[in-house]
Amino acid sequence: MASIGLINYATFMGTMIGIYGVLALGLNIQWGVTGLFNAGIAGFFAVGAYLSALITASPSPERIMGWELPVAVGWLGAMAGAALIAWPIGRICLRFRSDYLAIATIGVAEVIRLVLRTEEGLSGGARGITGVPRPFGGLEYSLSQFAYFALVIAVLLVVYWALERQLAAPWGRMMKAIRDNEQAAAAMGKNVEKRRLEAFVLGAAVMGLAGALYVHFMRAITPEAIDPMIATFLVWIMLILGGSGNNRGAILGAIIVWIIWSMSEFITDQLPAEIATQAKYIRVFLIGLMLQLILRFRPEGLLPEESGQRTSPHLPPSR
Amino acid sequence: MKKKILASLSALALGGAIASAPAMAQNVKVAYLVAITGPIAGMAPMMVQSMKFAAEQVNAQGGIGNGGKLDPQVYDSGCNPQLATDAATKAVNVNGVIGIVGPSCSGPVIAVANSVSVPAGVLLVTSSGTSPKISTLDDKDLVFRTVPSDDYQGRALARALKARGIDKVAVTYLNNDYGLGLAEAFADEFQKQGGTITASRAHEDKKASYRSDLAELAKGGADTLVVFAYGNSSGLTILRQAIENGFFKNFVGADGMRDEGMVKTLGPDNLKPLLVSAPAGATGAGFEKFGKDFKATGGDPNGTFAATSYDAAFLMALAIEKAGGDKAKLPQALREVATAPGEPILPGEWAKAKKLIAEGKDIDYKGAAGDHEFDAHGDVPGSYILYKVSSSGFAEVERMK
Amino acid sequence: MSATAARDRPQPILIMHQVRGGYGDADILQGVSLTVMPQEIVVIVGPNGAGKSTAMKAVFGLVRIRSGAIVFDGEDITGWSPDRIVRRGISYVPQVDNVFREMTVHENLEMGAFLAKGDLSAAFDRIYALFPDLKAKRHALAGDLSGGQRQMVAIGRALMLEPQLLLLDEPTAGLSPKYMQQIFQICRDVRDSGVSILLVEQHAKQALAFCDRGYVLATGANRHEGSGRELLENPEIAQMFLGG
Amino acid sequence: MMEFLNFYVVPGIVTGSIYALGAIGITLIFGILRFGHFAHGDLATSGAYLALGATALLGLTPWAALPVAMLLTALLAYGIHRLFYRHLESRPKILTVIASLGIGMMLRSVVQVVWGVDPLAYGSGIARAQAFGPLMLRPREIATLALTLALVATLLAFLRYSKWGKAMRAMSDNPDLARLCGVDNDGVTRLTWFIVGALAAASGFCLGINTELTTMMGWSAMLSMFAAAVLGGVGRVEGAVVGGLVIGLAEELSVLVVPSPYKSATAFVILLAILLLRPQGIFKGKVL
Repeated sequence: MASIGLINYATFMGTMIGIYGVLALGLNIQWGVTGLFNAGIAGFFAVGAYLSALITASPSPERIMGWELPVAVGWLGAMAGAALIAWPIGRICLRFRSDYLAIATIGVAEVIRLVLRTEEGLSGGARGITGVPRPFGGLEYSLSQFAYFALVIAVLLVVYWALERQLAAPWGRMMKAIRDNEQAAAAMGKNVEKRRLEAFVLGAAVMGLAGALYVHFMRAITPEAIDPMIATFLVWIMLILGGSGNNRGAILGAIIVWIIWSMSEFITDQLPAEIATQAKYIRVFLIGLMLQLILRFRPEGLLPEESGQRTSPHLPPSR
Repeated sequence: MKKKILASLSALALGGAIASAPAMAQNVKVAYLVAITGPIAGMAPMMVQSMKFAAEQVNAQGGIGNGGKLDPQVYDSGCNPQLATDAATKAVNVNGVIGIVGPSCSGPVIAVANSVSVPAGVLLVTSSGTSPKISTLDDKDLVFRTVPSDDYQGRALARALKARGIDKVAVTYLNNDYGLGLAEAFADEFQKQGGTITASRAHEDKKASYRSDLAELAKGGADTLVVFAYGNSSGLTILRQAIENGFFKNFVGADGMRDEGMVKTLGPDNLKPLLVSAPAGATGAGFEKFGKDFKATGGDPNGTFAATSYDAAFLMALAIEKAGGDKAKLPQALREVATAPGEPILPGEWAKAKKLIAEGKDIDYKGAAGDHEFDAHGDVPGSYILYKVSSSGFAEVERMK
Repeated sequence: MSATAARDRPQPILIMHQVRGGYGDADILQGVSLTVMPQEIVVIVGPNGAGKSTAMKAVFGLVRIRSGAIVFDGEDITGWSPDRIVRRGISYVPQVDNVFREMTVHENLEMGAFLAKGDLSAAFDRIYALFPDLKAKRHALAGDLSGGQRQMVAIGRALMLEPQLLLLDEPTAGLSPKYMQQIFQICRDVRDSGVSILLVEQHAKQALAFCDRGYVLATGANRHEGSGRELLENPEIAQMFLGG
Repeated sequence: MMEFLNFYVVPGIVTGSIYALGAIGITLIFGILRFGHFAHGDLATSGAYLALGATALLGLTPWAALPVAMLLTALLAYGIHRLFYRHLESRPKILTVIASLGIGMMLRSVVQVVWGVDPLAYGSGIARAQAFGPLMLRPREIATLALTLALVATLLAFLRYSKWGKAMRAMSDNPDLARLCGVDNDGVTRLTWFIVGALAAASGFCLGINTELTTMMGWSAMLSMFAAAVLGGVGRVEGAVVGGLVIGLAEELSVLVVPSPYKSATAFVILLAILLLRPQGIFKGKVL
């Protein structure tokens, strides 16, 4: 049934876009609003996914936890866990320019991946965790997919609404002031480092939530899901394309990039077999090239930040 | 592809009018999900080639049903669950495949089964997902594999070594589901048989040096090192550094180490002390026939997972034929064509199988990688051959029990 | 005009005429005019935020100039890039970060002559003669020197290309009175070797006492000018900076 | 004791000198151009594969192919700068950092398309160690160490004694003042990319000849190289060398205390510790 099939596919794609949209919103707090370069999104995503899985899945003799608690508890746990990891990293690295944060977050993601792969008693090791419950998972396939899609979109909207409120509040205005002119903000007596740490931790919590949304959608998680390309780089492209500093831009970026990423396979499938294998790599190349072109020709993204305070697009604090 | 999307869209507009056409009069789509990119990308080309080879044989010998063709669609599962589920969703929902061969790697198999194929009622046969966890999935009998669980091979290898009088070994394994699964099963069985494991250490791949790892492993005094890794990755580096530095006298590996490229790189003479196990056809006839045919088309029948991938693709085709293209009947059909009793069918004997199925006779596929007598979990018991390195690649030493 | 202007000289080496400009959209300079004669030390003083340093940077092409003109040695250099101005014969010593801290004294001087071709030994001899202290420390890292010595390195670096005009931005900032007098003495020596000097000073009293001529800026525009002594004796200026 | 030397210290030093060659490039870019170059690992990968290409196409021995690869990679690095980074120069540096992450991905996928993803090697067979007293060394290890030593010595001499080397140091030390002295910014940038590209190729080549060539080799080594650069002090060539050796040794020795899979985490832990305790690094580098 082609029509139902297409709807199913659209539902799947919509769910993935929703999850990536939440990731992009999390990155937007860190980079778009505060100018913090987090290159280890995958790590916070993974912490959220694993924690939510451990909280909600049934117990297993091979690993810890498995508390069979409600999914909502898992989500809260995911956010708290990711925030807890982000805090010390932020404490150490936010004193420096963002390059250091970038390399440190790459490292964090790598260490998290190593721990999750190695510590069987904690995370199921290389075999991961299966049997993670999904809200509405008992329904018939299409219906269950659609119900979860609706749930993810609802979460996305709640996160969006909460962040918009936060940005409109004095906190958000202060963050932008710090990003655009740190010296001036510091001179005004604001505790710059503390505010930036708050933004970093908040962003990480949102990324953890995205991980939780993901794990309940897949009903399982293995360390392979923590791939820098899929879980970090794609998110960066989404935010930069959509328009960093703008929450709606982040979501738009998630929609466009995931559709391009997913649809491009339909095109590479049509290539002759000899070059079809290569085409998968060309796809990655083109994504990288897309980033270069956006940075050069439309650095403000498709939906630029609205506030007129900024003198130039993307002006993170410079030291 | 545009056309396909357009067609689907028009079908949507027409309220699914096209979809009601009889299934067997036309081509049957199956998805081949292979990790073309990602960590095991090196094995992918031979896996794809062997799967496509199976499809070509089917189509050359009468195709599916009444003049239909098998239409395989290759997707990249990237050894990554996000990519694999995305690909599987596209395959099932957009391209309308009725069965999935693959995906590669156990993580993606579990993810695809959980979130796509089982909920959608699509048969999945993986040729390279070896994690014991796949056995216990709540899969409504929709998940099968032509590659034995790591559990079997690890145990068989342990028994074989013990039988050869090796009592003391050190083990190093790649820190993923493949290496871990093998190492655990091996250790359990080896110790049950009374052997001693002096040291067992996991390692990450892609490191420049494993010499300190090797030194640690060697401290226990074993002169045999068991390496559960891939011969085109860390396994190669570890063997090279072990031989160069004179660690251990003998080396043992599993199917991941049966890598022709590794032999070429290190030189067959240097690898004399290496023994590897690999799944084998129970009679050997299946593998021989597949090997001869596949080589003739430029394939490497010894390529990692080449034989299991061929079998998975061929079995999928047999099941579709048997089920008359009915998605719901596929799992039952797969069990019927794969398991005894029945007229034996060897790899490539599509025309014969098709005729027998049409006559309503029971068939029993004896594949390139084994007999594929599926158990209740959809697993196959492994039968294995122990190989040594010869100047022309790998030579059989003995069958393992 | 002042007494020094009575000397028989054909024309000023530097003329800054009604310059307006700044860094961003706001103009800090609201019409600054000044002249420097050959072999003359001219000092710019004024309260904080008066645009003293900005006026000097405008000469060196580091400020966006909206209107007005800068003429050096008979040539209009308005809007030139700093490296072109260096080649033309003006050297500039910034107030802070004015040495290469990780390089030796000798290497600092070498960098000053980066644009020069050919043998530099004569230039080194000249500078080391002017700053005997530096010769002893020639292989020390500039970052390890005292503040006064560092200032000497900076001035020495600026003199390597034998400029006609030297721009000094608060050379005595943060120095002890002893070093301050030493720097002023160096300025006189430099002037006597044939180089004109334009400097910005925070220590107005001491600077006006030693300079040939001075300008007082306030809110980005000229307020007073005259010989050092004239300005020192002006009660309004005394009120402005010195007494209060 | 000898076991400790041969199997922990020697490999640590060899790996460390490979990291050092990479870290020098990172530290130069960090110091002179003032951004973290996240395509550096993949630049090294490209260099390693270009050397492989030179052995195949020109029939050279691997060591003869190295200069060719260094030259090509130098041109490649400069080309990347011209095509991509240069346009971002007037923008906040962090944009160039993001761009470099994408460039790394692009380089990797080009290597994957051209050479495939199977591991490759410069030659076949194995090289057994020769005994130097109790010390066991392989020829390629001696060559790696000698090459590192030669390249570092040449670079240090260049930076110390040549006019353009001094200009590079001046740019790294105080870019505004360097411009006031009339140092040609573009010239120094160009020169930096040439040197960095050549060193990256040497690093990738040494990694390849001591193990195998894989398309992910550079990316995997990059964290260690960055840690080495920060440890030594950003902008400090000699610091990068010491940092590289420390990280290499620490990784090898880490298996004595933690399970082997955490070997890769060693560099990260050192990086965090140095940022926490002494962000300017051993040799008092810059802190950006």
